[in-house]
Amino acid sequence: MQARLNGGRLRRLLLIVFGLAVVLVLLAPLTATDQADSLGLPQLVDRSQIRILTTVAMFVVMASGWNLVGGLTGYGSFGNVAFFGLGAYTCAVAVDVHRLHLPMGAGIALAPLVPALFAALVGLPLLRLRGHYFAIATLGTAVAVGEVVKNVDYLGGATGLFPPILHRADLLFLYLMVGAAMLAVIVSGLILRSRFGYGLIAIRENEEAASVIGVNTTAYKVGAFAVAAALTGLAGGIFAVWNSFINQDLGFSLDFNIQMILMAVLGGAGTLFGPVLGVIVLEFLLQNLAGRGDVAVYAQIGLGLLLAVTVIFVPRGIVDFFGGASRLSLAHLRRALRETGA
Amino acid sequence: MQLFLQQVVLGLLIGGIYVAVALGFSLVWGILNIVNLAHGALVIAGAYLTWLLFAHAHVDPFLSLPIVAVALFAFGYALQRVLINRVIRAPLFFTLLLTFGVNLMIVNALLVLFKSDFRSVTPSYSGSGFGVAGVQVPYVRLAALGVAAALAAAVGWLLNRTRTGSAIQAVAADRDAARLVGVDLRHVYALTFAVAAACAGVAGGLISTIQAITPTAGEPYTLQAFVVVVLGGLGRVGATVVGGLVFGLVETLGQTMVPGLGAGWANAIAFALLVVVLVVRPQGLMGRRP
Amino acid sequence: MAERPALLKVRGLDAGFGAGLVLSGVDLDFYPGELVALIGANGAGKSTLLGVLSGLVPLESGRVTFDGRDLTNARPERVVAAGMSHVPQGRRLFGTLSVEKNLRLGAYLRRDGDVEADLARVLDYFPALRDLLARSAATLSGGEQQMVAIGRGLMARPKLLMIDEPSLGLSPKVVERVIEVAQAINRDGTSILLVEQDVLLGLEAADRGYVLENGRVVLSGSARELEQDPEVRRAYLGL
Amino acid sequence: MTALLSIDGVTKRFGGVAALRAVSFELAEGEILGVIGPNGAGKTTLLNCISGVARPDAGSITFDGHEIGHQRPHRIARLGVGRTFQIVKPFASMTVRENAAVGALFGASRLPLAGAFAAADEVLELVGMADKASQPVVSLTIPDRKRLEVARALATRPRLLLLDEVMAGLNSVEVDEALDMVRAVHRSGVTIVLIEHVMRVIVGVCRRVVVLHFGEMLADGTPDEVLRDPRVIEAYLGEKYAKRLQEAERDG
Repeated sequence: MQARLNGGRLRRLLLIVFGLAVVLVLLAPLTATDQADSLGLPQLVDRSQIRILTTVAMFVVMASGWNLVGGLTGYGSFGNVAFFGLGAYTCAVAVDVHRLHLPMGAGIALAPLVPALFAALVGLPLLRLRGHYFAIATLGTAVAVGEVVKNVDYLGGATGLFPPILHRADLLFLYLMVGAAMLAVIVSGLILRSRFGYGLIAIRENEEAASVIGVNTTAYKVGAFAVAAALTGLAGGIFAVWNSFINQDLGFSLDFNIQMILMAVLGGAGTLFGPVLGVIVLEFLLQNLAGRGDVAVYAQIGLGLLLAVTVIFVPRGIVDFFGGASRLSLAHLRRALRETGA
Repeated sequence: MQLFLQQVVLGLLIGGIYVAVALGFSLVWGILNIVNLAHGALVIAGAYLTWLLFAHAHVDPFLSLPIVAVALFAFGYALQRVLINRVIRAPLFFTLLLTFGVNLMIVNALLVLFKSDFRSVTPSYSGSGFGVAGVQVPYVRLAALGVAAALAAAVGWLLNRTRTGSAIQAVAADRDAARLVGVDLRHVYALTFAVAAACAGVAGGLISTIQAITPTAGEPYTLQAFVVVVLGGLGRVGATVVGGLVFGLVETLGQTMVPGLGAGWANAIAFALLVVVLVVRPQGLMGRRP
Repeated sequence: MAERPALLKVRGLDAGFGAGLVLSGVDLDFYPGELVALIGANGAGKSTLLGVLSGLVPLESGRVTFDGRDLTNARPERVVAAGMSHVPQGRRLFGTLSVEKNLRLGAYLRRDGDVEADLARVLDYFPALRDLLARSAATLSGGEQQMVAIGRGLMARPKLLMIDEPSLGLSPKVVERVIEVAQAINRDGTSILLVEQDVLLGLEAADRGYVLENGRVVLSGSARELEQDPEVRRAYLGL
Repeated sequence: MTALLSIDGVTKRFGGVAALRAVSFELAEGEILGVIGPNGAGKTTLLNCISGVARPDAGSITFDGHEIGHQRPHRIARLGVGRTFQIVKPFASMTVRENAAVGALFGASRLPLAGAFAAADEVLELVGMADKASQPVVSLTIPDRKRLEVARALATRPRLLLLDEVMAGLNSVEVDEALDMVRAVHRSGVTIVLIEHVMRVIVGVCRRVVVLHFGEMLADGTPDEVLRDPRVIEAYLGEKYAKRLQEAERDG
């Protein structure tokens, strides 16, 4: 029991420190406002750091969304970027002057609906598949949706869509994205502690056992898929107006697709704060790796290496690593290695 | 009618390429139960090796195929032993993440070595072909189909006619029972992955003769290999051959015969086909229930 | 019994999975030419013991020496090469391969010429397999599969053949036939370690026996002694 | 009195092999029925058909007046059918208490979260696992995992509980404890179908026994009748074994 207690107190300590850090980081950008200037407060954060923070918040939404399907329900989807793209295009079409010409708020509100509907529709056949078949079918769906979008003129065809540009709105988009991130974490937290959450975890642990105790596995899986789609679509919607440009490569990028998965897994799939931690660690690594000039190629090789290291050494994620003192020991590491080798 | 016949021929010829690409992919998935997301990268690595031998050493692409095969065999054996073997017993999802990581490393290593501008292998005969009843048949593509058929026959012979092949099939049927008759699992896994990498290399060599290549050109080939294997059904070489040819036909005819679908729809067709096959007949045209 | 050198010696064997030790402090001696029965309830650790001996399952502590060689935690390939062959529970044939290929795979490690002679010998033991050689193993009945599994084990020309619960899922008549052949194989010089949950069956076929309960050897002795032992009769024969 | 469960001509084939051939019997509320037969006799297939995990190819199954032959497992569970698996399927990442609570969240009980954990403690008490409530499933021994499987099924408030070989892998002491548990569950008002392949276990607790042999019903009667039935003796027990069981039955 001793290890568990330490682990418990260690965990709470970490969470408090983590929470404080997040609050501080979120308040710092306020120093960049005119009001702060008039109060003589020093500007702590510059434009590029705000941009990085907004990206971090965006990935928290996507990683938490993926976590509902991949982490909680155990269905490792390889195509959630489709929801991001659909959300982005929905919002872009909604606010486009030549199309629906709706205010930005309406665009962002619509962004989660189309992907959620699409997820429910596509989810029924897809979620009957398992393992490799499910992963590749979702990857295929994401690629196919991207291709369809590229070939439809109403959706801007190959050139893409251009939502109206908002000047000096960095802080607006930062706090919009942070709001979405908080929503994602809160929704995940609520689900985790509910009948719906326990049902999803039961499906992950053993779907047949879950069905014979009365879990409607199809409905629960499609539900998780749709919630993940809505959250990811919301991030896409905000991204479209923030970036004021969206096309197939940006909306359906395989980079985003793999990064949201790696962040959730690296942080700790199936946990509440795992994905958030994973986003921060990975974004920190990627920013520094790519920071060295335009050599994005080395960043990609770094990402590839990180994927391999995570899968082999930290399969259950960083959060689990601090779960209990025993986890930190080398013996645990060696056993993990021995188990996965042939 | 002329156009249709021409498209059927072109469909079969490109189908040969898909067979060559899918052979290795099917082996790794069928035997090691790993979907290798780096397969396309291995194919393109083979293509670049062929280009290197052609551009710098003036070796004819079809003659360099054995060299490419040996090189990729060695690389595949080492890659499996060092990395892939670590996740053999891990949950499926982690094998996907690992092979995607390997894919990123290979593609970007190629980018560092060869930059991203297009390369192509154009031997003297690459443009010519012959006409039969009004249908044009380019030599290079016909030769590629021939090599693909030979490759399929070779893999079939290895699996069904050799001692190593029966060991590989034994491992696929029951891993522990295979160990109980004395099969060294690590060696057989690495050997299987090496043969698959060699097939990918040969497929890459063929591809370099019919299209320009860049380091990132591998991605679609991985996904298409998956569709071909699912279409044909996992398990037997014959199933992959059928899957590859049918896929070649559906893709080519889909792009030219169906109104409104142009060249840009290749991937969309592929994945519509995939989702339909997965839901309607998951074990594929020729295979057994997975 | 003259103090002949033991073919297989197991000392202080501990092995287990996540949920605690499945085997603790197991000692076992096996002399050339014997047919020994290893009996005990389902889950007593019988199959785990065979798994440890054949190298599939790692052991926590203890020593295994076979034919004078130390095989503690040896990889399965070395165990088969040393002459100890394991016919697994549930037969576990290579379902997609033909009966003949299954049998020939039994001799996978052998480089000597007379694999054909051994194939003929196996078909003598199991004549029914003669016209099944081309059939794929998955289409065979339980009894036929058990014969192929034992045949596959024999093809390695082992000094010791370990057979794990041949009676599983077979009708009484077929089980009798399989046990008779096992005894014939034993008479022809191959030592056999027979693991059986059907205690009566195991003891009747064996010279000696070990009784395993909750991972411990609780009783051992000649088969006749064990059949009369009140503890065995109460626990396993429900008498 | 209408039967709680009635199986009528149920047949199930896998490829060419008929795992169940026209099996028919009825079960009244409050009974405790033993289903016995060698491995591969179709016991688990029968249980899979009742619980919806498998679909019968012919025949019908009605539970409490509802036709459940072609219903999906979660619907059947909500009607009040609970089951365990021969090879236990715990929710490994949860604790013992959470496993039981998930049962109470779903099935026929469908309690809210708070109520579910209270119900979980109750069933853990009944099966003798209360002291291990906060332990992770990974650290449980085989007998404890079987008890947890029963507890989880019980937590769904079933009217019919299907137990698939809960005694397999237990030594004689553990079997006696498991039999006490089954009796306690039966006393709490649950109709039970107990599947076993060791006759001695059934004789101890069941008042009625069905014998399956290669998918067919060989016999259906009290343990005493079944022990004397020549077809059962020839096909399944063998002369010596039957005589011993009769002796044990008389002095037992």
